[in-house]
Amino acid sequence: MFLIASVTFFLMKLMPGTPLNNQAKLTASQIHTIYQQYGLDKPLWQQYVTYIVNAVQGNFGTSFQFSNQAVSYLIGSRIGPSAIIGAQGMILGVILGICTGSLSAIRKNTWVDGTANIISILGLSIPSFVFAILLQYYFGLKLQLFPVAGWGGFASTILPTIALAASPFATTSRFVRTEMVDVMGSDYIELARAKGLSRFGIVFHHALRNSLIPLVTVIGPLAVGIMTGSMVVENIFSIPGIGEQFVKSILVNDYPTIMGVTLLYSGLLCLVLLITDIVYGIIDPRIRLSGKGE
Amino acid sequence: MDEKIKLPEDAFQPVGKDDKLDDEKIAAPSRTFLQDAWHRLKENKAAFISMWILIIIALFAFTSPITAPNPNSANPDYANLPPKIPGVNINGFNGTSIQGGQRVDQYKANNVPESKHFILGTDYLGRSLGQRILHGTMISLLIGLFATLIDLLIGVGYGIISAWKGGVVDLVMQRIIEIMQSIPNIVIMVLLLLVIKGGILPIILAIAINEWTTMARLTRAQTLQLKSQEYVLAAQTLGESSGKIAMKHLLPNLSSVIIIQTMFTIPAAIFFEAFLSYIGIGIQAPIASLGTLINDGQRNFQFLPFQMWYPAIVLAIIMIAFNILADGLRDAFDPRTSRH
Amino acid sequence: MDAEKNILEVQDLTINFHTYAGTVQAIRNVNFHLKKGETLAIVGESGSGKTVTTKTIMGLLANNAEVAKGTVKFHGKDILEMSEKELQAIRGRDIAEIFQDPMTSLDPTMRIGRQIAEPLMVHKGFSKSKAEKQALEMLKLVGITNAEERVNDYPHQFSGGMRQRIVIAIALVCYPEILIADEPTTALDVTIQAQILDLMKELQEKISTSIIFITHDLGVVASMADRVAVMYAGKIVEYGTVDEIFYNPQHPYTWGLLNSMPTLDTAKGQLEPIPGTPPDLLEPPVGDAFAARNPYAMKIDEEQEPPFFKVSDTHYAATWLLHPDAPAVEPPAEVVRRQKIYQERLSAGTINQGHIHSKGNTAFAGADDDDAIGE
Amino acid sequence: MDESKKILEVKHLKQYFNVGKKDEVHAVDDVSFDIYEGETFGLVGESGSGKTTTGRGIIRLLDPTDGQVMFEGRDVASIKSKKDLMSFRREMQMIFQDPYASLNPRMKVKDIVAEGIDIHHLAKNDADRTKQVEDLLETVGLNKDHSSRYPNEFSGGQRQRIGIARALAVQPKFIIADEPISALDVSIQAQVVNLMKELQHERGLTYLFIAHDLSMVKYISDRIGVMHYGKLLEIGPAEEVYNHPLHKYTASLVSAVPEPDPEFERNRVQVPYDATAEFDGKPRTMVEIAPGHFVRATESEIAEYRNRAKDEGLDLV
Amino acid sequence: ACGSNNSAKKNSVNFRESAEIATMDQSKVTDVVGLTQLGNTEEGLYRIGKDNKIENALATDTKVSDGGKEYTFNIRKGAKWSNGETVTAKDFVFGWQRTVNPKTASQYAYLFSGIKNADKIAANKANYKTLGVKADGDNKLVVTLDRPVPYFKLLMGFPIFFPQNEKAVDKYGSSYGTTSAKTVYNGPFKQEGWKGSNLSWKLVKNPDFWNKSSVKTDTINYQVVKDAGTALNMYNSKKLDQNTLTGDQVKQYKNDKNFVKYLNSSTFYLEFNEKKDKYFKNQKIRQALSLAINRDQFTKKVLADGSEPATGLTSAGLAKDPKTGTDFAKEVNVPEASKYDLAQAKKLMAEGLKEEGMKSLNFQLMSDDTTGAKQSTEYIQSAWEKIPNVKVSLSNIPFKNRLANSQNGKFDAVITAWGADFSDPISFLQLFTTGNSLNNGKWKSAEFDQLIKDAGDKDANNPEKRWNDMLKAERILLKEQAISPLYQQAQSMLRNQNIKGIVYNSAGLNFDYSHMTVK
Ligand SMILES: Nc1ncnc2c1ncn2[C@@H]1O[C@H](COP(=O)(O)OP(=O)(O)OP(=O)(O)O)[C@@H](O)[C@H]1O
Ligand SMILES: Nc1ncnc2c1ncn2[C@@H]1O[C@H](COP(=O)(O)OP(=O)(O)OP(=O)(O)O)[C@@H](O)[C@H]1O
Ligand SMILES: [Mg+2]
Ligand SMILES: [Mg+2]
Repeated sequence: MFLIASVTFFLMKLMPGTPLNNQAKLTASQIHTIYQQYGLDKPLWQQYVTYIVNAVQGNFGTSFQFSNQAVSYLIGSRIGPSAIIGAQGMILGVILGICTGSLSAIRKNTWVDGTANIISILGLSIPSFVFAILLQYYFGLKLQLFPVAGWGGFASTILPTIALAASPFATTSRFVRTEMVDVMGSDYIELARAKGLSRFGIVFHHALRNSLIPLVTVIGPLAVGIMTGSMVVENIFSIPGIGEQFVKSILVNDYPTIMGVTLLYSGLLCLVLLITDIVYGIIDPRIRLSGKGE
Repeated sequence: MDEKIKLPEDAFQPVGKDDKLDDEKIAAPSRTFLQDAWHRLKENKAAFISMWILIIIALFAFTSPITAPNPNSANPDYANLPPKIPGVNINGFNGTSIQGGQRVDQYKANNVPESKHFILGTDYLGRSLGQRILHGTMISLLIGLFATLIDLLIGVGYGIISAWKGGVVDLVMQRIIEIMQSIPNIVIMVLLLLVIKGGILPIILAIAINEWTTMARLTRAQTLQLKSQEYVLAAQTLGESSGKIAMKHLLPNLSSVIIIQTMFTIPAAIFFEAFLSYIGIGIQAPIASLGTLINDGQRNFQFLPFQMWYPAIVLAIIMIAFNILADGLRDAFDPRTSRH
Repeated sequence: MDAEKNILEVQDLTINFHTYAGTVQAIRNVNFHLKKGETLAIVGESGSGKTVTTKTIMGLLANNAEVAKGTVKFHGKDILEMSEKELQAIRGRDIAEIFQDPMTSLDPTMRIGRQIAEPLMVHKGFSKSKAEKQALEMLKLVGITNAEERVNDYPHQFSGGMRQRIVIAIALVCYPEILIADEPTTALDVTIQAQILDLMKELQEKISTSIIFITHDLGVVASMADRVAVMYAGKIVEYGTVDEIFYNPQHPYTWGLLNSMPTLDTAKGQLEPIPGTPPDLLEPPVGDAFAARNPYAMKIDEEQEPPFFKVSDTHYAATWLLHPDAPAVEPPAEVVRRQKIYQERLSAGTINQGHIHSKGNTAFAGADDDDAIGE
Repeated sequence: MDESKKILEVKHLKQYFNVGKKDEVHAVDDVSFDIYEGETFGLVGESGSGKTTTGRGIIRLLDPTDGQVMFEGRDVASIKSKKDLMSFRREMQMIFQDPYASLNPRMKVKDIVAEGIDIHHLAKNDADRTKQVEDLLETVGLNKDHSSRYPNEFSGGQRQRIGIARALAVQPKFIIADEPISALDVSIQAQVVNLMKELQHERGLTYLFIAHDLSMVKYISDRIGVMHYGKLLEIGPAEEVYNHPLHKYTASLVSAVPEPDPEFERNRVQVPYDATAEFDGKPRTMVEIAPGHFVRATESEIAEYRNRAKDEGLDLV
Repeated sequence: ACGSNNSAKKNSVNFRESAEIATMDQSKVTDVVGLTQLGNTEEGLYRIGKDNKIENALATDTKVSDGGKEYTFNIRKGAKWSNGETVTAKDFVFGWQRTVNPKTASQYAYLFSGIKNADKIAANKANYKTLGVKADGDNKLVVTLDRPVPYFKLLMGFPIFFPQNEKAVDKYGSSYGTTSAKTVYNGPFKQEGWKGSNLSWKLVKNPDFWNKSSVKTDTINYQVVKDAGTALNMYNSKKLDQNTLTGDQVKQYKNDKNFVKYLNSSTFYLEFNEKKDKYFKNQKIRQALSLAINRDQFTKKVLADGSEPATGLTSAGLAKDPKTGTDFAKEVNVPEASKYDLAQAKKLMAEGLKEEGMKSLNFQLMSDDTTGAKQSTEYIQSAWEKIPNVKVSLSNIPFKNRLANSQNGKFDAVITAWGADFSDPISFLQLFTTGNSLNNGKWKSAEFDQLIKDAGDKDANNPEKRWNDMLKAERILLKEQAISPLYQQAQSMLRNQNIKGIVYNSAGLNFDYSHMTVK
């Protein structure tokens, strides 16, 4: 995290741009006072130290774009909607992905498999903004099934959730399929068949569990996918979320916010990876017990 | 229970040992691993068709400087014309579109000469969308190819070194990768592109930086496996140097992993470029890429849907084809699937 | 044949696999039977079709397999004609299997108690607790120490030998009539192997199950089998009681096998390998498949497949050498040594077997073998 | 045997993995033995007992944690210069266990066999190289038609012979064969074993033959070492170790070997072995009980072993 | 909140913004959204009515004396803040002092320049309390200027000059104006539901507003929609009553009955970097480049968002001749500065290149990375490359980077824009005086400098003379092609026809909803 903070800090400093919106019309001393306000007049290393020290205390400075608005407050007020559609998208995508993935593995080389495959490849092949726009246009405007955009109420989360779910769905489905095909060919499935278990019993008691455990490892990449997707989806559906904020900050060079969000994303990702590790240890007995045994 | 069949007189003559025990002969024609894989790929119809689709698309794209020489020649008088294919009178291909609730022949409305037509319509500057898509496909493919190439150079080298050296070197190199991966790459890319804004090269670099860790990890995992393979040990006991081992033993055996990963990386890079275009930090105008074309198109999707649909369809086809081909290659290279 | 009832009869079994490369004729006209309580060992080199045979009995053939011909009758009912439901009811209850690799044949994510209990829950409708209680008993039976504590452990917490015991427990928990053991000890160390073999023998007595024991280790065969079938290139080439096969082998392939192994008292000197490699089952050779590697091959071996010639009531071998017109050959020294033992034992009466046919009146094999010639 | 020269001396070889971590493994722990020129030394032991690790330590595929390996009187670890290392690499070679993993699937047989020739520049020109390769193939019973084929077209036994040809290409004196036959079918094993014996005869090779198949080891070896849990427990002439084992572990091992003889099997009794004594932490060294027959023992155990040797009818030292 | 119950109340409307509110603090505000919000929720001395008409708001009458250097305003009695306090003259003094206080770091403090001591305070040479503004009792405000400021009254309609409630500002400290709840209002509307960075909020009629009877709208719901396509979809599904359009959208809707267009007082023009690239000092080259651009085609076909070709620097409709009432932009009348004549362009370029001893011209055109800017650069590139031997590359970068590069002279040619803060041509013209930090091209003309200077002091109180000075100055600028005017930006929107009475001003506060009616 510290490294990330440092890297982003110096990257930011490489870029031109200031908190000033109409720099053009100001005198040098006015600019100077404004710089002072943001602590931009001090030498770089001092700014850096201050930043890191503050960041550790959860203070990421003040936004350039929103005057007097603490970046941490901004993030805090934006995180809710992102979390909601992110979580919904993730859950929807993963669950659907698991279903189609295992279905196509069980029905390997049949039309079910083929269809599921094509759908999941499509999920990987259509840029999320195209997908979101199509959803909005057809389901929001033409069919009037859901709100076109905006935030408020469950109905308004449906289209963004679907749009976000596409990528985790595709990834999960393909991952689960591969895993499941692998597992279905393994010796212990053969043994389960030899025990006289039904197809259903084999899939539920043996195959599913074993192919889902490794799924934990792709949660990190999925989370990244959700973050990336949210930038696009929130923008298109006008959702007051972090991703939307991030894109805006990029376009107006609001460095404190960019840095804050970057750190947030990195932190979240680290957290996800950490949790992944822990969860993996919990659900995979091989790791759980060997860890304890030592 | 007598013999039912008369056996010939000499049936029980022993056969000479020498002429019959020449058993070490191999009848089957000699086939290399790659030939085998190629054979299996051919059996996989979807992958094979995908491959041809890609080849055809690439052919079209890379000949576009000749076949479509003017992707950037603007003629604002012909802006936003819908597709028109002469002789075809189907809405959507006859140069008409709905404007203000009525179907209008845009070619007439804009005084376009009778002889002039744009098969895929025009964009906001009156540039031929068809030419721009060809050109954009070329740029997108180039971005994909070069990003992947850089990615290959860094990733494969890094992976091999990390796995081969092992120990502390490996540990440090792995930590670096882990750190790289715990930063959301998209953020890094965006930051990078903000700093080195502009042309194709920064985008290629940014994408390569984004992707190389995957390649490095795959290569490392595979190299670790190969490293303990007995033929590598054999080379070591024969006194082969590390460099030669890498070239002679590791690389050829890594090739399938690398090829497969490449097939995934190229579309990923193309895809990423599209995403960057959407965020607004994509490639510089007037150069077109599929991403910028789609992005330009999506703005007017409500009334000029063709401007998004066509490049989006091309992109989707490329993506799908690459993915299916990659899947096919994975199966083809995997000896486990050599039998059904 | 025998008065004892055959619980399993395999007749004319022919199985092909369809692959990219062509059709693999993995099993060609295989016949054998299994009696209650006995152990039938099938030996043969890698790829000779041992596993495919057992898979057929379990109804677990790969989906590119085609049963071209034949029946597998379990208590008179053809397994090959059964529906998947019927098969499921038999598998694990009446016919159970132990696999080769104990390291991979247990579900890594399920407690072993549950894995052992599963067949009981499926076939006997036991409740989970009841089934697991019985599973614990089984675990004790196969010699896992501290069974009470260990039933809730996961497979990776056990060593290879222990795992194989667990696999055996799973196979035996429903007291199956037939136990198929496909190279159950190949992956184990000799000391562990010896333990497992002893365990199996012990359990067989307790549960009185019939065993089909697959291996390519003649030593293990000698230790386990009542009867032995020798397979080569998808065919059974010789079968008989264990003593008949080890002390009075007739088929040159069996000779070769016995000859190529050092025994405790093999003097230093040359081992006699079987030259060459097994034939490609994509295009099995005409005539005797072993002919190309057979130093005793005759012209006819390259033209016609040998039928089964009866050696005794229990002993048949498919080699033209047993044809009355065939010239007498001198088997390898090791085999001669064994045959000598055979003669001694025979006269001492320590070997029991059916009536011996002297070479002169060897007839073509009995009724079930009448397809043997002229194909 | 005493008169012949020691070609290899292994002294207190130790090979630990993951040192300092919680999963530290003492794969080889204080192993000492000598190998004489022209003999075959068999190393047996159960899976994981450290046989492979010992072999790889000797040939410098691993850097030993401790101990010495002397090859022809030189400490292998002290070889520094490239030239010396190259000549060492020529003199000691290895044959591997897995006939499928030991040949690079992307190389033609001729290039595999010629690998050593290329590295050590043993061929004057291409024609010479081709000739050498063809000779080698012939030596191992393959023909020159095979040289332009890829390994996947060969059977296990053929592949193993290609591996042997590769090792022979640099004309080594000493070959470590790490379970060269255990992956092969019984009927094929003898092909390889015979070939190895022949080669030893013709070329005066010395073998370190690693295996877990006791009967084959006994058959091929002059002397046998028995390993267990990383330690060498017993060394002695093959016959003697096999027929008159002194260490309880050896006895147990021998008693477990199945024989292709039903009568024998019916009467076989397996001797159980309790390994706890190995972990009592008492210092043990190799003690010569009968001539050339060593057992790893504490001072107090020596007497016991002597008694047993006497019971078995061995001469005591 | 927004859009969900648009039909419940008849007189509520749903509006779109394309960006968030950055702040509601008058001293800090810089963004258009914030300014519009403040303009409709706060009340100052004047409201600027239609056509820049100055209407009294909190000022009931105004006296100007001392040659235009002293203004005395009588403040309306009974106006209230939303926290219950009365609005007094002191609130103006407090607010103004707060804005010029360097500690506040207001980015609009420069607008105070001209008020006594404002420049000194900005330069940290005087205490902010010395600003020339005084409250004479609760209802009289006296402002002293350093020099006459002809457009001073216009400035008073700008939210920066509105009063501020000291109590509220003290209470919330630095978080004043960061949410709806932390802001006090004295204007036609009160804001609700803005939490600092969220995308929807609303304005509701202020019951305490002194002139509340004139306010006819109960609620204005706001929704930030950044994506233009989404916004259009929302408008079409009746979730919005008004929506600003992009160029491409304008093409589709320009005949729609709901289509409305406003010309902004901002001009887009090209600057040539005469300092970095010597060849741009050559007037012929500059002219050639200007002549090659077909502004008509450019605005109608490329931008097509309703923007008009610019004929000069000062935007049309900004200011009228005090005598004749003619628009400044029209009166300037230098047609050759914005003419399209490719043949002439080629000729001039050839001559220019010859004079410079160059074979070809190869430079980069820089602009923003917005859609419009990209389309502009692409168009201009293709137009210029029609001149032989001219090769142009493009650089589209974010606004702030572009600004920084412009000011640091890191460009060849740049498309830039200027929007007037108040309705006076000087707002544009002063940019191009020598040494002005915004004179990025470093064009120099002593005569021009002198004219601008005269307009500021000598002729400040003589509107006609001043007017002529400015006219002359702009003519010089255009004749020398110091810049090449491109277009005047328009804002086109779709607006529900039943909404009437919105007051639009091209400079300063754009939209005033206080008189808006909804049918
Ligand atoms: N699913 C399959 N598809 C194609 N061929 C198969 C399949 N399963 C088995 N075979 C082929 O059938 C033949 C018999 O195989 P099988 O596994 O029965 O041999 P095995 O005697 O068990 O050998 P091993 O001792 O190695 O286990 C082999 O040639 C094998 O390649
Ligand atoms: N690189 C390594 N890192 C950690 N542990 C190792 C490594 N190599 C070997 N070991 C461990 O060292 C021990 C001895 O291994 P080794 O391979 O030498 O046994 P082996 O006697 O050759 O067994 P096998 O008969 O299975 O080949 C084993 O417990 C093994 O797990
Ligand atoms: Mg098998
Ligand atoms: Mg080993």
